[in-house]
Amino acid sequence: MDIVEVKQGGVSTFKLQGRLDSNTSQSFEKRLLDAISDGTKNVIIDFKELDYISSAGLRVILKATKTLKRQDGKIMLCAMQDYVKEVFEIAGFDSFLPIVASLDDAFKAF
Amino acid sequence: MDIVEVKQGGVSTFKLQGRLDSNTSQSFEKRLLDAISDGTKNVIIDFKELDYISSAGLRVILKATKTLKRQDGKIMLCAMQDYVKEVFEIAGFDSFLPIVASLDDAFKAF
Amino acid sequence: MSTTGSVSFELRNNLSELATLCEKMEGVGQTLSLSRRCLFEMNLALDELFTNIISYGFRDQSEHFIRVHISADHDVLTVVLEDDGIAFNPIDRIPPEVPCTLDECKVGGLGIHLVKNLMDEVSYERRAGTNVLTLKKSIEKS
Amino acid sequence: MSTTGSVSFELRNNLSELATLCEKMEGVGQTLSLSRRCLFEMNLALDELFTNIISYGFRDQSEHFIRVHISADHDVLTVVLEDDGIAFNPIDRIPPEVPCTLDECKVGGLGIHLVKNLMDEVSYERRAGTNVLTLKKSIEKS
Ligand SMILES: Nc1ncnc2c1ncn2[C@@H]1O[C@H](COP(=O)(O)OP(=O)(O)O)[C@@H](O)[C@H]1O
Ligand SMILES: Nc1ncnc2c1ncn2[C@@H]1O[C@H](COP(=O)(O)OP(=O)(O)O)[C@@H](O)[C@H]1O
Repeated sequence: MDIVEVKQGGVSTFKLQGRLDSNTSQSFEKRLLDAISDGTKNVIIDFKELDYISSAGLRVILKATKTLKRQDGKIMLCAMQDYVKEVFEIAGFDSFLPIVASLDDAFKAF
Repeated sequence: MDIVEVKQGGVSTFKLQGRLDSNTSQSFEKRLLDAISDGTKNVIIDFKELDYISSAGLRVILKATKTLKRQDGKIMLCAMQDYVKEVFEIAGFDSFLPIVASLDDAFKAF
Repeated sequence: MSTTGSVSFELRNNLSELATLCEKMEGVGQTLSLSRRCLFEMNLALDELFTNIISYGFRDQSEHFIRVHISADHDVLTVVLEDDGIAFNPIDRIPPEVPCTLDECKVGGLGIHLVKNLMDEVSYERRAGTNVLTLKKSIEKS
Repeated sequence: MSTTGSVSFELRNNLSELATLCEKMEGVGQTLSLSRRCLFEMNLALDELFTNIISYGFRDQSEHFIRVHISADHDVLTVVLEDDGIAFNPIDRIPPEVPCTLDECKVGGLGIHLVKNLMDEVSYERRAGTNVLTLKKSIEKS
């Protein structure tokens, strides 16, 4: 998996590419938690080019969301393929995680 | 299949891309025979990006070679994948068709 | 005119074998003309189960083989997973509460829940020291 | 640890179905981890036979189905092609003279020659109005 990280106007965007599974989730977790401990409060995760996610990926996003909440931060998820979104729905994560259609929509939320 | 035709120093080079099979051999045949009837005497066929050839493809090359010979022209084939070359060998075409390793080598033959 | 077929292979109990599983499933998907969504859902279910077997199934350090058998017939895809790990019936697991709030939501425990929701049918049998898990899913053609 | 499996499907007697054949074979190749060369040779042999059946096999204008059955076992790939065209045994064909000079070389007549050379074994049977051609080839793993 490739992760492209962009900081802009107080928001850190992580563009995910490829597969977020048990082989790749640890490096993503590190990148996310490093950014948060460096002071990032506003996070966007861009799923546009993510082809695959497993529960190992959900776990990382849940952890980051909990950590951000404790620091009064905010997370937005955007541009998911329909079958990736389905995974969030089955997990019930869509009830507390804001999932929007596009990166633009995600930026507007901050 | 894509065919890129380049004329340079009295030599016409046909770079083949993709599959040369019964669905695509007719358009290649037309391109080749058109060039020959326009006066082209020296032809290189560059196989570098050709992934697939069937007997329909061999047939076109044989026809063009016969036509060229009648007009004292010359054909060179170059840069074949090993399994494409094998097809020419099984057909016995390597005994009368010059097959060289690179486009450079083919140019030098004229 | 449907394509019917089956394939069997074994994976070592190593996470690197996820790539092999994925590669073979892509081949199956292409041969059967599965939709991207259907292939994704199959891959996800197998990934979760395979990862669990590797993570929780074995108490020793030796190499084990997980057998995968996939068959397609009458628009139903059937996958049988066999492992010689400790007896474990995933169907018995109580599902996590869904939907939940962020504070209630516990980290983990989602794998089996996903499998049950993505597959049309899941059945389990312990047979001569082997966990035999059978998954069924109707094929949506792309 | 070898992958075993089989797949069956039907193709219509239309040249456009070559793309379907190729797509399915790519899937088979990926699932079985065939080498590029091995996959190419299988594709070529099937292409030649399929094209011949379409070109020469049917005297009417109706739609026909050509049945393809592929199986892999013990490092041998077996393909069975069945068609209800006119009885034709390709094994009986006298092969073209190879190698030849340009002038001796006739345009055409290479398809069956390629098939025989690319496969390890070819056998033919006429069974109840159907041509049944069986090809065998040992699998080189990539
Ligand atoms: N193959 C298995 N063998 C033994 N225990 C298992 C197996 N698979 C799952 N489990 C148990 O079931 C639990 C739930 O699994 P799962 O729903 O995949 O979530 P997670 O792996 O995140 O805990 C695991 O934590 C483990 O205790
Ligand atoms: N399925 C078939 N049914 C009837 N005749 C066939 C069939 N396949 C091949 N033939 C005959 O065998 C000949 C040789 O076939 P082949 O070696 O593929 O070369 P080509 O198709 O270029 O002639 C064909 O020209 C045709 O007369």
